[in-house]
Amino acid sequence: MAIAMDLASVTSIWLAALFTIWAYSYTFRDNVWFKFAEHIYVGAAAGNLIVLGIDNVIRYGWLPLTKGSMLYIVVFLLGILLYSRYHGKYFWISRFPLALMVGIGIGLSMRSTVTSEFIAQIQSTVTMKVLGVADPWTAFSNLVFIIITLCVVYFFVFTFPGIHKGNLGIISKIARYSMMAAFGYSFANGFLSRVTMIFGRLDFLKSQWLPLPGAMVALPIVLVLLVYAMLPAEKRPWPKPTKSK
Amino acid sequence: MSKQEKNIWEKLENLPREFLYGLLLIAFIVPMINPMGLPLPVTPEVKKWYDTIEALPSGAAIIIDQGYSGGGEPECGPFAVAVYHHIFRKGGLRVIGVATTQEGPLLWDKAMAEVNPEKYGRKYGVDYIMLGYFAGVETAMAALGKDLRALTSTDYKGASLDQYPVMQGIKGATTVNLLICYTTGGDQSEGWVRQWYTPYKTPYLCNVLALMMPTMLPYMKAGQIVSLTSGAQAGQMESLVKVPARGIAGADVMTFTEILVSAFVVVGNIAYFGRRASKKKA
Amino acid sequence: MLSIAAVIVMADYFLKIPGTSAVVTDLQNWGVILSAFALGYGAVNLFYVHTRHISRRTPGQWPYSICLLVMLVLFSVVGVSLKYTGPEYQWLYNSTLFALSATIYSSTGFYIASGCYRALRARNSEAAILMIVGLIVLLKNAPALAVGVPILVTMENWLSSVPTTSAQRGIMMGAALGAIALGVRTMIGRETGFLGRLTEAER
Amino acid sequence: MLATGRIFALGTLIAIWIFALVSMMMARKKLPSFRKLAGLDALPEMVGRAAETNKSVHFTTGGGGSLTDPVLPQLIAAMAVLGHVSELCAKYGVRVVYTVFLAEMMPIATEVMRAAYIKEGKGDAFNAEIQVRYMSGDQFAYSSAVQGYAERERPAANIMIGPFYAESQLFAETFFRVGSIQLAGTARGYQIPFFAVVCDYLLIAEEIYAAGAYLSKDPAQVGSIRGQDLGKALALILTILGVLATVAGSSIINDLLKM
Repeated sequence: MAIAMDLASVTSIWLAALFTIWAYSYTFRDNVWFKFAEHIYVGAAAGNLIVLGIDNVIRYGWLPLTKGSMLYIVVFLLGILLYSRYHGKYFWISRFPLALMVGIGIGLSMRSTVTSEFIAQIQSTVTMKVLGVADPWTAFSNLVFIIITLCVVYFFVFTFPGIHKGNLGIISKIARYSMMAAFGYSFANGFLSRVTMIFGRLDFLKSQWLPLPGAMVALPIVLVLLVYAMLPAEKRPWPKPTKSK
Repeated sequence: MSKQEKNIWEKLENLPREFLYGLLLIAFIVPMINPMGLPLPVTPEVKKWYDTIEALPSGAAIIIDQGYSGGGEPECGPFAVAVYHHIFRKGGLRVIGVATTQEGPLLWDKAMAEVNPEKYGRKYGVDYIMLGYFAGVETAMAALGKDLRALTSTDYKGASLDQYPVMQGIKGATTVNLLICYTTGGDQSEGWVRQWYTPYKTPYLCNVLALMMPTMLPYMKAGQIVSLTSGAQAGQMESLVKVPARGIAGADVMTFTEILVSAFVVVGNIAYFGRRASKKKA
Repeated sequence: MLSIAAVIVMADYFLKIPGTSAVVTDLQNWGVILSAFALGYGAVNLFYVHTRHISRRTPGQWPYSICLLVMLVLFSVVGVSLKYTGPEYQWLYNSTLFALSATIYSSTGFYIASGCYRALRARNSEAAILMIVGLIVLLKNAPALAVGVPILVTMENWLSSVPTTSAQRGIMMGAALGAIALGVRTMIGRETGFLGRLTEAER
Repeated sequence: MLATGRIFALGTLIAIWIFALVSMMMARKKLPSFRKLAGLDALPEMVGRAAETNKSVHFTTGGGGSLTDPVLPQLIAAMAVLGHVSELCAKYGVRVVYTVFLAEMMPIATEVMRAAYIKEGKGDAFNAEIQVRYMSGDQFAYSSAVQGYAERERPAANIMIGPFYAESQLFAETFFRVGSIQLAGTARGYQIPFFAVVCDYLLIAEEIYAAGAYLSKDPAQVGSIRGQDLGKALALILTILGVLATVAGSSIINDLLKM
């Protein structure tokens, strides 16, 4: 990393490094540095969304319109109608574009859920072989698989409360236990993903920021300031007239 | 509850989070400063991924979905970078980048800066290209499969596709030999199966977050995905490609932190039962 | 309007009527455009709230509000005038947004760790299952440990492919039915609180 | 005319529609009984606690999705719960705050909440500016803003229903940290575990869609839930028949599903 870098990359790394440290600080305790980073983030994100939003409008609305799809005038009108909400009397007009959006969403949701989350799931369950498999362990696993799937579906039956009582209660019990196993699995597995992510950030600090001139000096200063900011006002060695809230 | 009443078990049960997080940070930092090169086995899936690319004929076109978000870069990025190294070093392959997340093109630039294809003598427009972001996830995938030129006539910087030799003869899924997707979203990883594998049978390599593995495994079992890997396996890919980077360095960290958190679980339970036992005595 | 859009989108998928697929592509583009327009709501709201904080000098808040608005304006101006694929925007993105979103995303790791400590406890039989499965997975995910103790890998594979996948499948099938029934309710205007009820009341 | 490979799916969809519509009509005559959902029964207690401690109630639908996305139904389901929570809060004089991720949810949520306040006769007590707060349209910017909000306002209760993504882990721990009592529910399979481990009350997947019906006891809605149950019966029967057919060496059910 001894290559001389231009000023732009250096400042970029410094900023990114500081924001990284401040953003992590919240996990320990809320403090003013985090609050600063949080507001920078929200502002930047809002700006970013505006930029991407304008890009989307141009790409998916303006270009087709200039290519002659006159129907797209309607959508621009609808988009503007969204803002009728701010009008005292005609605010209800904004429901039309909203209804259109909801309609598209409902349509997409119905068509994709019924195939991929319902039929396809039944299909791959019924093709599991319980007999005629060479390996008895696989056969057993498949059987367990099918039983658990059936039990969990059964567990969600709402309007026939009788079927969860008495001897049939065992089905709900199996369902609950296997769901707990599934949750335990995913919860613990989730940690692995995050480890690689935290590592990525720490590695950035270590191999990109710290080698820069001055960073080794800045790190302790930044950390001390952070700890100071985390202390409750009355415990601070040096009083400061900031009030929270 | 007064302070005297709090016995050691209760204190242990409610360790302050700052203390736990401090331990966790130490578990990150120690192996980072002091890499010990703990063994890192290469799993069959990663090997299969490597072999699939190795087996591609010269001139083959690969479509790559840079489908992760900025937040997921630390996990998906290292694996993607290792694969780019592999592709560009092997040579003779055409890389067509697309993005199903809005940040994709920006992250593609980031990955390219890290890989530096020029180092292997590969040029933009000749060996690789980025077409840009396509909104609508599955609709976009379907449209790309049918005829990508109907969807866009320019690359992500707005230059016409016709001037680039890499795009010659590329129309849709039928003219592409391999599909790769790096993603942090289930909509993407499953969408490509539905929109590309199902209709066109394009061989599909997929790299997801570790926590998405259980949901995605059935697709690999059914043969719809050639190789499914998680970002946490980047170290293995790096050791196969022989470009050690973030992934290998991260492997030691994984061992340390996972064992530490296992210890958290064990200690938490000991404290819980210890307190129950001491309560019974009292 | 709502139901018509929904029916068109579904018809395109299930029936082969010439022309519908073009209409649906258009509709989906419309969705993207309308969402982009709706983003304006958010921007307007942020602007309104924070300019007020600044003009009223809300203690402990107004300096932050200035930062927020400065960033908002900076990003939009640079992004729109210099194109968001340009190097200037890339610089802005890498120094702030990227660093912050990657960090906040990864900080979930800390929360999962403390969650493991506090919540994975064998309080009853259900919690015990959760805890044991979690522990096996944690241990297996330590690469060096998995090499030494291969049984962990076998156990983890089984847990992943049998109970986890099957339970998730059951949950998914139920959820699919729930989503469909809710769609029906919305289409015929019987879902409380979503557009339908209010129009009636105000009429 | 019909797209091959999707005929059976269309048939199933129509069957579920018919189940739902017929059950809705039948429910007008006799309301079906309902299994208990502990999470929803706890709502009055949660709001009550907020009233005692003079703190607010926080509501969120998560940091993802959009109105034109297949996750939309989860947002609609969340709005039904928000309406009910707002009614409770209006009754007890508790402030409920909905932190908004999707800008297009703002007008919808505002109307839902205002209607709830009006229904309780406290229309004047509703302040959209404070109670419907747009945070950010970026997933993690939204998360960090909500975390900041949690730390500074320390709500007594936190209700999270909707399509959640990775922010679920952040929120569950953060609100635990500030001492909120939590009810969480999502139909996104990846995120349910994080809620299950940390939160006090949990709604699993389909339970969030049924929440509106459970709370409102509206015959039409409860009826459609009965329709869902019939759909489940269909799923169970198909699966069992299919498994038996596979055991017997026939692929008849599988072929049927592939139609």
